[in-house]
Amino acid sequence: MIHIPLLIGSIGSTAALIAAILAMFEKDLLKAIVLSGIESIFTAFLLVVLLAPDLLIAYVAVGLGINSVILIYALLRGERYEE
Amino acid sequence: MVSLAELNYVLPAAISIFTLAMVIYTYRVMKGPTVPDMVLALDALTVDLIVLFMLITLYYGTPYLAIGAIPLSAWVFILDIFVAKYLLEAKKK
Amino acid sequence: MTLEAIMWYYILATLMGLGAVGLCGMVCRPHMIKKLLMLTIFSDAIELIAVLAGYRISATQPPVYPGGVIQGFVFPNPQEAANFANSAVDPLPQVLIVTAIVIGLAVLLFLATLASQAGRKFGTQNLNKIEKRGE
Amino acid sequence: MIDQILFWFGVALLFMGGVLDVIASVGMNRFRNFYLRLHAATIGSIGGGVYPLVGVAILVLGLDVPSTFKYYITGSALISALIVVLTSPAGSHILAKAAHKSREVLPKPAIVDRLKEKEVNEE
Repeated sequence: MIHIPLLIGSIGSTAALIAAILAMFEKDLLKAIVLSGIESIFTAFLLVVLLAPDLLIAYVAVGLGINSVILIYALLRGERYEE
Repeated sequence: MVSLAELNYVLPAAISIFTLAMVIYTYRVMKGPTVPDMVLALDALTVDLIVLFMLITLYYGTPYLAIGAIPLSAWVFILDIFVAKYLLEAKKK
Repeated sequence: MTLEAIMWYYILATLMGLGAVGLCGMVCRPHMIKKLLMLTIFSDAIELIAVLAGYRISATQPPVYPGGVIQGFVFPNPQEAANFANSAVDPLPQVLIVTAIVIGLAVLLFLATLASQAGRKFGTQNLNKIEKRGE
Repeated sequence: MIDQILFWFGVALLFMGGVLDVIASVGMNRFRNFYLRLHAATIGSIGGGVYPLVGVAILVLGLDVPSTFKYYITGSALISALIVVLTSPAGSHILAKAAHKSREVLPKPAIVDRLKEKEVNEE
């Protein structure tokens, strides 16, 4: 019998790594912010799988919502495309 | 009463179905040609995550993991609002 | 080596790769917002490595004692306490990481304010263009 | 008897939600245009999110577990389902309106576009 949390944890960490690599080579900054959203979602998924509920509440409130909003608000003053 | 051991036949199949759907949504978010496509798929991905919270809670059999579902469901659509605001403001400049 | 051990080391390797990607992008990308984005990814990777260090395969519950307020306030006898400690994960890394998340939010807020002011003053947020502009 | 009925009804609702979710995720990859993908996103968030949550809330009521565990899971699942039902259409509509108004996505095989004509007439 395989241990299910480690199996879905390995799938989630692989998806987070691929999303981070794609976000690093992306020229459009708005797309890069949305791609880092995938990484945040799979991080929350791993926190549930690794049994950390109190950490999960703090991360959902901070990392999943406020980080993207702050970055989009700072991007409004500058340019969207990176050369 | 139905015993908790009877869930062992149900839960691995349900968890694998929802994980498969999450992986296919992730492919669309990574590929999507424009920004609204990606945000739309990201919302569906987050709603899937809420269901997976409940299933993992039933798998471990402890009630404290389910508390993350309520703030997550309240924060899902914050990214929609700010991406829409960015698109409208950037058009105006 | 059993299958669980192989999967555990695989998760550790991918998380280390995530931290390496964050560090590389923070150093060699010119745009300010890209640097801040990679900073958040790097801090996420560090938190996950610390939480993974406290995980046990045989654990079935989070480090919260299931007595307390919900079921009436009862003190455990030593046998129950030992059973609970054998079936829960290690609580020390989680306690350390909670402060790191909040401090990361404060640092990100300060740096985003600086980037916003730089964009308003120079008209661009690309560091290469700002350097050329000064000459 | 009533426990068996509740348990298997919840399991059926859960698996119906799973099948709808896989169908929506395949449709998200097959449709050609952003305005067509809105349809798949609606099925993915209502059919794939709300039905399984209600299914889990009903399924737990038939289990042989302590009552604190049972009502805790039921309450949080029902509240999450209610919040998703209320906020999902608002998010989709605001995103579609912004994508059309900022010319980010153009409706490609379109014969007539009344919304664009209305904006041009107002300016």
